[in-house]
Amino acid sequence: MSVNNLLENWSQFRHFHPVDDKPHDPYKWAMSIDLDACTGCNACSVACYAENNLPVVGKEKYAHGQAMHWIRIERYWDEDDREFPDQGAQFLPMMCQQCEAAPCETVCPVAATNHTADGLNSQVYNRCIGSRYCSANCPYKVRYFNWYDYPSDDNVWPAEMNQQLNPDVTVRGKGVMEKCTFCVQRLHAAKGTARSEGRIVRDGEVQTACQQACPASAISFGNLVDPESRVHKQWQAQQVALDKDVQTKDKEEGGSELRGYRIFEELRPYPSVMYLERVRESAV
Amino acid sequence: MKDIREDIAWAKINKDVLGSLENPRKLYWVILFCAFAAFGVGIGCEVYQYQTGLGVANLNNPHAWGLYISTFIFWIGMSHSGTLLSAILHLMHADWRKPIYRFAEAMTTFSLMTAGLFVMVHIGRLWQFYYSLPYPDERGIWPNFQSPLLWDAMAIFTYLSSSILFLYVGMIPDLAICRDNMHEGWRKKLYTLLSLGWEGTDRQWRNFRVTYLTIACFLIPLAVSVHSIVAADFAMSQQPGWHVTSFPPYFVAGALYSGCSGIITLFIILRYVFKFEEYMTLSILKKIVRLTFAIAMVWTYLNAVEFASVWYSSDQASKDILIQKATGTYAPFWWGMIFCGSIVPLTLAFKRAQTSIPMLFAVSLLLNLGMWLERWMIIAPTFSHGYYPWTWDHDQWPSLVQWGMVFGSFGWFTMLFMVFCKVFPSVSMYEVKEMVYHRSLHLKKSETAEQGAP
Amino acid sequence: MSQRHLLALFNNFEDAEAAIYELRAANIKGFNFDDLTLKSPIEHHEVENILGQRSAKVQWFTLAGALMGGLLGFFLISGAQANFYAQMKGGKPIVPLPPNFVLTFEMFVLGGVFISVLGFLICAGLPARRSPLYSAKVSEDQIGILVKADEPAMAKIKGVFLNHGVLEIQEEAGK
Amino acid sequence: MMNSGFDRRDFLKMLGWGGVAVALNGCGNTSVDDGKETVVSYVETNDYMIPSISTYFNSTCAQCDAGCNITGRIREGRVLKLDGNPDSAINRGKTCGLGQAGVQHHYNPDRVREPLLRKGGQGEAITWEKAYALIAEKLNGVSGEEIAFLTGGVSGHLKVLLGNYLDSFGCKNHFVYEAIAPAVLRAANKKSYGVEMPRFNINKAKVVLSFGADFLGAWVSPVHFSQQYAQFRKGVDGQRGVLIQVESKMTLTGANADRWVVVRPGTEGILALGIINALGIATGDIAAAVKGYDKARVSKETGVPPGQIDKIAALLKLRSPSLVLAGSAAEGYAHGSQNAAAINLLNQVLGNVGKTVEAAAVVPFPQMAPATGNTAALKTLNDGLNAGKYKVLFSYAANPVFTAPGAMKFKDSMAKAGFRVAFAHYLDETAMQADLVLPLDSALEDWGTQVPEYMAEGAQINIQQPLMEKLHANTRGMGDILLALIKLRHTEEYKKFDDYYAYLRTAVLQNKGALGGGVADDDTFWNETLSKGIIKPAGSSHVLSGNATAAGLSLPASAAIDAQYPLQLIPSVSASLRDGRHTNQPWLQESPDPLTTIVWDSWVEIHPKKAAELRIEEGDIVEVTGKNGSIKAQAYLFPGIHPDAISIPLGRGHEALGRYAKGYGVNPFQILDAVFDKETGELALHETRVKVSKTGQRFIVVKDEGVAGGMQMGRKIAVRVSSDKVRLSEEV
Repeated sequence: MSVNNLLENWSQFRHFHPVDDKPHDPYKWAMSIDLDACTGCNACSVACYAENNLPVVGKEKYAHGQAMHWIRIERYWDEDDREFPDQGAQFLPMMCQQCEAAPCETVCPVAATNHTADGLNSQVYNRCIGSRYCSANCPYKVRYFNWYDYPSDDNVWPAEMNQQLNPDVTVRGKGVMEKCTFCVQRLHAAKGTARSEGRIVRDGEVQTACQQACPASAISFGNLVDPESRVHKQWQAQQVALDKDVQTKDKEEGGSELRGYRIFEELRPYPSVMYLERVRESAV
Repeated sequence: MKDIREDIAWAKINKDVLGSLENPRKLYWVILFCAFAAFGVGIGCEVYQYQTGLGVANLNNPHAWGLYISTFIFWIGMSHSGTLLSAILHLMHADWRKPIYRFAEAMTTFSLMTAGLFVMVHIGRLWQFYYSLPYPDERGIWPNFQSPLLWDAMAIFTYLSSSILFLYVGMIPDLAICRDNMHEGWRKKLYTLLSLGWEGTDRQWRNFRVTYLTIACFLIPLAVSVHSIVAADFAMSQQPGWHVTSFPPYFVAGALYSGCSGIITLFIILRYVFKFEEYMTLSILKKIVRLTFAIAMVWTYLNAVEFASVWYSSDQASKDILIQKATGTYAPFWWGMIFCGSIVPLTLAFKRAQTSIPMLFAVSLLLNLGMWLERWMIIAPTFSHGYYPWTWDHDQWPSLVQWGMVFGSFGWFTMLFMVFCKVFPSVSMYEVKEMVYHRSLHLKKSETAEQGAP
Repeated sequence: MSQRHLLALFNNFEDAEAAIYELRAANIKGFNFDDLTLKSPIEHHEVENILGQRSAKVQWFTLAGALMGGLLGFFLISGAQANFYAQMKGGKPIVPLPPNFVLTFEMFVLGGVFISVLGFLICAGLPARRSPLYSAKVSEDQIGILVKADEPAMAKIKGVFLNHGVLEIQEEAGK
Repeated sequence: MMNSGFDRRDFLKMLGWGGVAVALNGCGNTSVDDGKETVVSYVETNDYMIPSISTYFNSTCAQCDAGCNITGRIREGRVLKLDGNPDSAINRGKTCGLGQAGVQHHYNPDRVREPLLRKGGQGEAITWEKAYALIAEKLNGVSGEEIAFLTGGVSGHLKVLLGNYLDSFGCKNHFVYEAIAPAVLRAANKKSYGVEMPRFNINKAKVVLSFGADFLGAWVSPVHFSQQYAQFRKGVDGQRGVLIQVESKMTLTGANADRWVVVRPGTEGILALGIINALGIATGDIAAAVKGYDKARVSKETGVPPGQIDKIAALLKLRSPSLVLAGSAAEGYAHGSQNAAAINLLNQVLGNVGKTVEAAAVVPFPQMAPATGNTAALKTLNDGLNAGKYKVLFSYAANPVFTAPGAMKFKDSMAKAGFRVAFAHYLDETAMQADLVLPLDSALEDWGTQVPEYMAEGAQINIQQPLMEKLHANTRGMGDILLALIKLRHTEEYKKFDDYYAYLRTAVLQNKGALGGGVADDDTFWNETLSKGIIKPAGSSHVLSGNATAAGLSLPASAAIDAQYPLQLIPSVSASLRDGRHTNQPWLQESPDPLTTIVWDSWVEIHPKKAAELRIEEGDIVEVTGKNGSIKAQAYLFPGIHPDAISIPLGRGHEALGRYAKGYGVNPFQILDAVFDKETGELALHETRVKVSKTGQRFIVVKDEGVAGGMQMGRKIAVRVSSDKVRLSEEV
């Protein structure tokens, strides 16, 4: 932290992500979720519990809003006063949007949540002191706090049940903030393999747990800067760009044929999850 | 009505104030005992929460902060009037500050200490709190200087240490008086140590004056910065209801407001408990009351500005929160805040109210209740009614653990304050002497003028 | 030639000032006017007119402290941000200026206040040993004039004091 | 080996390969559980176990009967996660939440660990030898007629072995009971198409008209259908499929429909006939049969506006092929078979048979075909028990004390059997009534084969193999227990099978040719089979009969409202809890119900209009009273339900089973009336009428949705677009 270093590399330290240039190389993990395919079955959520050692908090704590589901399925109704929801409901899987300009990162007093070189919003459990400022600042409310010491709670992982815990993922103690990581343990493993073979991770080589489970394959996940990846193609086809707060779709008068959008784009967190609008038949 | 009688003998001032260190009224001990008991409750709650986890406070995912941060802001606000007013009035040569500034500054110090406690009890891993301190360590990791929480910590540290220095420097001559008049014992040793050998020489006085003035100059912008930084905790975020440009001045006004009403409350208590009727006169009280009234109106104005700017903006989310505050679950508290903060102070416009001790006591408590509610109404509705409707939650009621700690904090503050007033002179003796001296000179002058002009 | 101390206590500032004025004018041999110290229970600004320009230098400490604090603050913070473990924040540069200025300001104030107090202690000579002659009355309601002078000048000085209604004169025991 | 008194044909029969030419071969052993109980350091581990490196083994999900193929992730000898096997035609690498929770079944802390013998009110741990001896003793002198064996759906070699065991004392009383099986549908399909379970090609249909078939939730093979659904939504040639769901209580599938049509409970068949009428393309006796079902009448009876019927008919006419599905909601009435038949008729009229309804492949070994469960079997068993016919009752993979309708009083009937044996994973309600409880291995510790009832593509036999060592020393696989029991009767024939594994291996290997093994040697073939986890034999397939007839079709007019019990109770089946056997898996308890987002508790769904009429608000504890008792649960105002119906989910309300299940919610099975379908004798699940009254208590409903209750408040969170505004074919 010498002053020399500071002054010599001043321009580097004053560099803005992701607006100044192509944000990440060779990886920028991103997702796209087709709401027309999503059936709201909750398989992704259970798979996430299985993969990421999420505690089951029990009825009482759930009642207090202390659930720990990193990915939750939201069910929305139409907001007109029809007697019956005759166009069905709308489901939306909501998890950490891994924002490029995450509102949570800047406010953490101890820098426990940072932006990684892969474009993830990382949460460093060891570093977290539990001020919950990140959660206060998250527009999506997808950060989950360990209100209790779940590992030592009697019925969370009693004997035998604890053998299911994924050794690749930490079990978080009390007072620590946690959230969806895009299954970073899987990404690391895949990157390691790819590096040892002198290449980058191929599309489809790594899946998140939710994506893997999703019976309707509504979730695609991959490397946004890899032109071969499905996610890249989807974002491209939908003309959604990472560092924009208004997309082509919204600019066009009278609507467009594109379905891609990101939630709360106007707040400029630049989320890495693109949703594809749900389609409803116009003929009935 | 005079601020102070001009003919009080200097020796009597010494005697009266030193007397407060030894024989207060019995009420003192009652207050101290109650404060200690309340503090005990707070300690119990904290131990339980530390052992079990923050869940026992009944906080949850959207509603992450609760009463801890509300009360934190309340105490920070409480701290504002003491030092800030003392500094401003000092610069303006308003000598009526002299009998009351000492306890006001003590109030600042102790409410800052109380506020600090809330930062501690609020964090999830208290045992790791040192991660937020900026020191070079073997981990090679620094805290995040971008975080308003860190600014907060830094500002509070600066403010607390500066306030303590201001209080201490201003107290040195009085400590020398105590040293000179105390019988042998721990008190004498303490005063001897703290008075640093002060003798009141011209050299000491000269440097004292410059130093005191300098610190006062620093403290004014500092105090403003402290509460605007606390406001930045909210205004720097994107959350609806917090992302408000007028928050910093609004917070500062709110802080001065609650601080002033806190001064009124403590003024009344001290005056009675330590028999300071001679020094803490109703005339001075009236001045503070008028000041409080003015600040109340500033606060009301800023409040109205905030509502108006939200209402006429196109920010639907913020508007929703405002509607929610006025009509939703929190409506009784929100209207309670409006009532206590904007309606109750109107009574202070009446002359009779300005000198009625029981009335002022009740009003000052109501004002502070209003200001506490204000802080809660800043925190809670935004959490329960933020951007994301799916997570809206209005049924989050703070648990007894939270209330216990809020209660305990009042005990802690009162305990520290009462102990301070018993150990250190809570009325500045040398400055009251100055006040009496200058006023008697002035009186003399005008008398001579009258006589000289036939 | 040995010097001795002498403390005279007065009832009010007028008397004390008059005594000082006369001492200054008298120009007594063996007594340097700078060796005169006024002790008072309150700060008495007007006395400086008589004592002459004895200046206070605390403000220079203040200036140095504030500047040092500010600079130290800025470079500590920016340097820490730019250290080996840079903590990248999405949408923000690694060394963001606005938040750093906030902390710089706090450090500016902190440095200013702390060094001022340090300056005060140095300039006022505190903490100090008790001077040879001290009366608790000075901290109550009397004005003291402490002089240091050669033995022969003592009588003259005493005379001046007595002229101006001194209440009490304390002398250092002879050596 | 053939000289010990039984001939080759018997042997083949014993192994379940009867009817197919087979060759026999030797044995090998690759069992995880190879009998060595030495401490092995990780410095020198087994081949398949490298510290910190995961290995993957294929097996079959046993959480429901769909037969999804799974891959277990194993590290340091522990199974950590289950995922779909990508080579499976059924689930293609996907899993549902229920399947994910399979590990929690395995690691469940409430599993039974020792054989338990009832002693007063308590269970006393005994040894297996003693348990077997006790069974032998109790069976001694009991005729085959006096033994009843109750199971859930069984297939594969376990079914064969069970059959052989029952044969050994001439017992014909194998009752296959599933509380929520699509048994009426099977019968109706058999009549309409000639097969019980044809293949439904949702992905090939342009319009799917589903009468209460929750194919995305809990119906038949949901993971498979979900994938088909996703393809269907993308469209065959860019034309996105349209889903219309007709039901009285919105299911998950209904929530995903383009048009959700609410009908008066039980009138699905009438609507189907009304649509046929509106289509106007039927001829012959069908035309005659639907003649009376004009729009006005149908609309009056079903409550569906005439315009809606026209629109549906127009769409079906316009877009072909389509697919019409009859689901459990249409079946659950006394005239359920008629409903299903009328709905199937629509498929015939639209010419979907052979296009979107196809014959499924059939495993060429009928002995292994699944014995599918139904509720009629339970009635027979219950009647028999009440008549005192059975001295010994075995129960496996069924929990009738919990799932039998309250009117049946099965618990009391069960007490009439002299000796009751339960093979159980948990001490569920039925096991609590048993005299002897035998602890079973979990599905992740056990060997087995399974034949799914619903064949996705070609025929397949699923392999179930242990993914890790047994967790508890004293549990046994069901196959091993049956083998041990059968050895007590036919020692000679079975003595060469040390365990069920040996039996299974022998059985598979001797039929290598038919199973696609070709000329590979035994070990190679066996290892390959295990590593794939799926055997794909060359299957035959039935031919669908296309006889479209409306003969015998008669639908009752919708019942008049009963003044005393004005509401129809619709017990709903959730995708994760089903009939309640998995309720002790905490992930499932905490996985919110997709529609109400409620967790850990039961609720009563009431339409807001009805609720306003009854002055009920969300969270009110209401008492639901029927002819056979009452239950109390929290009310949840739910717009997706017919105002004359209420719905309570099945699966919760356990009095036993385990820490995560006991005491959470209520069990609507308890208040079901014993009304049966007239044709099949199946329990009519939806035929219970109830009244609802407030108790005055109110709780805060434990659910995931906030107070905004599914409103987006104009925040543009879950966005919807009309299908004419998008070009799906141009998307990636």
